[in-house]
Amino acid sequence: MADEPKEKQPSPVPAGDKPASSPAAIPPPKPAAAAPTGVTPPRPAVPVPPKPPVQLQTPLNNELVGRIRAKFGPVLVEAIEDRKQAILTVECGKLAEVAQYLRDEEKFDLLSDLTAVDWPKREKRLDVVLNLYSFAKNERLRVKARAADGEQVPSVAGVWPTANWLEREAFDMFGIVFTGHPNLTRILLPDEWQGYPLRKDYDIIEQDTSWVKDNLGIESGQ
Amino acid sequence: MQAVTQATLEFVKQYWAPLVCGLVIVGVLPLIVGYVVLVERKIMADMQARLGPMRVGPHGLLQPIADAVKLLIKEDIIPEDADKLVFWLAPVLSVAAALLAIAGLAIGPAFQIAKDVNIGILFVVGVSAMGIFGIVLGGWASNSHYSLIGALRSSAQLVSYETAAGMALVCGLLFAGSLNITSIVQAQYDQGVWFGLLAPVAFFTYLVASIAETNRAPFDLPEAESELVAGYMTEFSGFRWSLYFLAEYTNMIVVASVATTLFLGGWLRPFPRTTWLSFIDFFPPLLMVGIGVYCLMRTPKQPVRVQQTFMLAVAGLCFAVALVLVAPMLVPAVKPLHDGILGAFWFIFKVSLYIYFFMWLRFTLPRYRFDQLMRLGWHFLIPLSIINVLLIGIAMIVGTYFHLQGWSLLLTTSPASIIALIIALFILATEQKSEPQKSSAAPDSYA
Amino acid sequence: MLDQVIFYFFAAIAVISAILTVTRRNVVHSAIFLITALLATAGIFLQLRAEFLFIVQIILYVGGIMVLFVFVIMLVNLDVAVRQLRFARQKWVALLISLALAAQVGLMLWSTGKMPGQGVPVLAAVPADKLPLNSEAVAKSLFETYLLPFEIASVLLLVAMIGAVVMAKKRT
Amino acid sequence: MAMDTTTDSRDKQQTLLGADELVLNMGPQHPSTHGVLRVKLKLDGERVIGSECMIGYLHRGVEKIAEHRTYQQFAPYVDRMDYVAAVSNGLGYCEAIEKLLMVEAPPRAKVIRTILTELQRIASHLLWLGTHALDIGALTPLFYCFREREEILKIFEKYCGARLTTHAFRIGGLQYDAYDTLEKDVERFCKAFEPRIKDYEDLLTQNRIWLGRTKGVGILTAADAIALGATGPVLRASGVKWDIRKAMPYAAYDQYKFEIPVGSTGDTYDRYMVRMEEMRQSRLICLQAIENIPTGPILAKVGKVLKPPPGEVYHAIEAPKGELGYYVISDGTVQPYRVRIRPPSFVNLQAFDKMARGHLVADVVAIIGTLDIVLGEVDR
Repeated sequence: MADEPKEKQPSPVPAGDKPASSPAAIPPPKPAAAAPTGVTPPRPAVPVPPKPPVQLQTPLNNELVGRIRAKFGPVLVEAIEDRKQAILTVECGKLAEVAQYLRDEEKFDLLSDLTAVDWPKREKRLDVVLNLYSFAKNERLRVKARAADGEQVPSVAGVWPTANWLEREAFDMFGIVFTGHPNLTRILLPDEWQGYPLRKDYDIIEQDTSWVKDNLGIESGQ
Repeated sequence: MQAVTQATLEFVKQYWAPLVCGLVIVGVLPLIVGYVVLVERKIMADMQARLGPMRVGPHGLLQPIADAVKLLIKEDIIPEDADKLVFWLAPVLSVAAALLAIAGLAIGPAFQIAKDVNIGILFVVGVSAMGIFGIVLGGWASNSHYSLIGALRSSAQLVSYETAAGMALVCGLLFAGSLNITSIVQAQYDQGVWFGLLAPVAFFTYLVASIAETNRAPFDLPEAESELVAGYMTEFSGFRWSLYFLAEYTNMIVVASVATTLFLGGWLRPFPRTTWLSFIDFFPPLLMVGIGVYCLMRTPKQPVRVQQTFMLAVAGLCFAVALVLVAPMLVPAVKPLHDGILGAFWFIFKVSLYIYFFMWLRFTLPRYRFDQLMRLGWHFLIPLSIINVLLIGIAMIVGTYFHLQGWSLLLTTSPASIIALIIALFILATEQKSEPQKSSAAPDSYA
Repeated sequence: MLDQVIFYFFAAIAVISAILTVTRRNVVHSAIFLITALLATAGIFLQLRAEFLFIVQIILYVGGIMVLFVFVIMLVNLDVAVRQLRFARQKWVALLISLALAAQVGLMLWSTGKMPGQGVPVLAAVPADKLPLNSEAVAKSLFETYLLPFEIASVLLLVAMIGAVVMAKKRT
Repeated sequence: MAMDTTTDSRDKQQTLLGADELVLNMGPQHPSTHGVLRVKLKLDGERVIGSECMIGYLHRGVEKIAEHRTYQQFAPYVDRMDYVAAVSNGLGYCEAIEKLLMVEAPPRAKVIRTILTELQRIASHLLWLGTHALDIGALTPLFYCFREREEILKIFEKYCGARLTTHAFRIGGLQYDAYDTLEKDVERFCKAFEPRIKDYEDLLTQNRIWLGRTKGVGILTAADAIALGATGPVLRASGVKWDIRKAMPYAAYDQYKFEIPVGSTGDTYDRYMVRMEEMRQSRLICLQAIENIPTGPILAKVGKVLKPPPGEVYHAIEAPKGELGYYVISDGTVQPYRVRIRPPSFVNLQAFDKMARGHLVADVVAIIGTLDIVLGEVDR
């Protein structure tokens, strides 16, 4: 897990230096290749570097980050700020421990959302994203964990019961396996469905034709 | 062979009148029920700030007929795993019981099929209670969970509330001293006061219990559509479903008639023995004239010629009824029919008011939950009705001791009612005191 | 004549449905036939101008007891009941008892015919309007002639009722 | 017997009079599951001893669609999620993208957005009230509620031509300016609405049956509500005074005075009272807002082609049903890289099992109603 964003992370990796070199220039190539649909009208790769003097993703170094770093050390892979939002990236295997700490010690008692993002070009292609909220501090925090395809992610359903369905949805749509989840089954799609629709390599008109044929008795749902 | 013909002849000679009446009931009651439903929809629409059926006939006056045709030509669906025989039998049973009960009723002194039946009111109550089999068996035969739960609820509910209703009837019968319907009304005439006034608690108990017995809101749990889809009727459609519907509304008419007979003075006009109030006799024809005039006023506003004619016809009908109602008072030749005609009017009028009250409740109140319904029945209504019977009995003994008659009987019965109410409220208060413990236990049952 | 036709009509219904009650495999069907049998009996009461008994039969047996019967039956797993063999052990006992019963009734009927004045008293046909009012007659015999047995029975029922309540309370 | 058809096979071994554990399937075509929710209830008699919600019957893959549309093209899609509160959905989406673009809507747009969103909140709560009351057996409030909702929809229609799926806002502000009599219409509605709320309350609030059906039913403690992620009126009824409009003001909410109603026990009755009070507060916000609608432009300078700088944003608003969050990732192209929608109904529905256990089937209906879910949003 030590190897972090191999190359394409939309943020400057170094924790200390402020003026990172061309941060926005890096991300575009990956999604362009990720969506093979051909629906994308403009080729984004060429015209992107729009000379943004404003650094949107800046390293974050506030007290909270300090405390987490002190407690977990290298588990905290990265801490950045994007448009005034705090974003922490933690090591995938330690997600549950960090979550427990954040809930108990830092009072992030509401798990607003748990979802995932697919970055197919990256070595660890999946991001598990937790959006937390603290009633006490009136503050939001985003925690991310990067997981390779098929890698097991510890479930946070024991920390926030609300993660139960949200993790099921992430499993349903991205195929992320959460260990320790009480009932990890598909939630929105039929149980027998093949494939994970929100992955970037799942085309928008793609579907599980055999399921459609078996269960609906028609050739195609399109 | 000859014996058979003779027996048949004898049978026909003895029973032709009831037979004809029976046929008339079977033929006309569906129509009446259809119009009761229309009236209900109209009242509902009025209470809910809308118009209700407006399309078929002027102001939807032909809607029941259209509905009936629709129901008759609908596809008849029998679920595959249903018990065919019972599925067929159940709605018929429901309707048969309801229609049979009508036979015991008296719509005015002149219109009664089973005349002077010794057991009068008991017959009506007993026979109409048989309708429950239609519900239970229908729910069971459908082979569906919703139906079954609806049927179970229904039978439990009917059995529970029948006790309270029976006790309430006993109060009225204590005053009447007879089960015969004519004698009951006659007793109210002799006393000069309705039994509903002498025993208001019993009347109230019967009112509540009769709503529960007819499965009407707020006690319509057997067919609570938001929980059980349509309860025992879920799997029924078309004609079978309409039979259940017919039974339900007939039952409404039956309980309303029983209540009217026993508590509201039957076919007597208000204050039957107060002669200076005899002008009340002119109320029925005036009411009909009023409705007729209203129809006339609305006639030009109808958009289509057919609807105008129809409206005129309705107005004409109202005037004709008014004529019939006024005739016994003006034309000496038909004077003997006075009681019969006006009695029928008053009876129907009171029954309509009673049913209107049912509808009013339905559109106002939310639905009880099943356990609450049972608690209300067993913990409140039944004790109340039993205590009330005891107290009314004592009041009557005291009344006879002091030779109290008519309105003066109120001297003894009203304290009895008040005591019964106080005891009932006391029961209710202790109920509520013990309730918090229950609700606090509820969260613990979360697992 | 008409009375006889009606009597045999009801009697036939009663007997046939009684037989069907015990022979049907489906418990609910049995219950329906039992209801029919009870109704036919009620009809015979009515034909005997015992209106009060007629309505009591309907209210108590049909409207009360049978409703509870059906209620319980519906909660029972029917498939099990269908699979179970009927008349398993009681067959011979039942046959014996019914034979004994039939013999008794037959003997009674036979002796009535033989020796007038003994056995079942046969009521002379009384015109309907001369009969005392039925419910009043029942009330008189219950509350005057047989007051003590009636009260004893009431107390017994009360005890049973309280017992049932106590037992139901204990469970919860 | 009938029960046997869907019970577990082990019931077969039960004795003749054994109390069966009944599995009752409610929905997806049940009249009171508010759409295509399917609930499997495990019953002991009529008591619920377990439940499972089966959702997804209305799944349309909205999040996938978003990745293949431009930012503007996707805006109408969000209206189809919570279709009884389309304006709120649109507001959340537009503000999220604005945050991503780092632009801000002009003040006039903000105020008009606030007015319309609050009207939408009233409309959504009205629909909830009507159907909830209908579930509990009160027929009449439904029609009264629809009567008032109709007035709101008429205002929407006048404003943007649509009644339900309005697509009222644009990224960066508004497409249409307020029509001439908007203030007057809103004011008239608000004036008429006050006595109407009283009508509903007369019918229900003190009604013994209503109290019996809602008090102590579906209790959700504050701790449970937070742990289960419940937001909106469901959370507030449990006693947590948290409203995103106050906590993290968006649109023009920081300019107006309003209260956050909270309940105490977190039962169905409290949720009812909270929503009723919220309607009153929304009405007050509308009245304050129409007092002074600033003049000026209605659309910020955003350009025809939106290419937000790379990065990500999570923006949540207080939709009628709870926290409606949009988590949008941009990769610098015209299409979002990922749009995640945090639907309040979906998360709130998760509390259903906790609330329903130990209650009767009739309460299940009340609990589904009190959660105020919209399946379009649950399934997306």
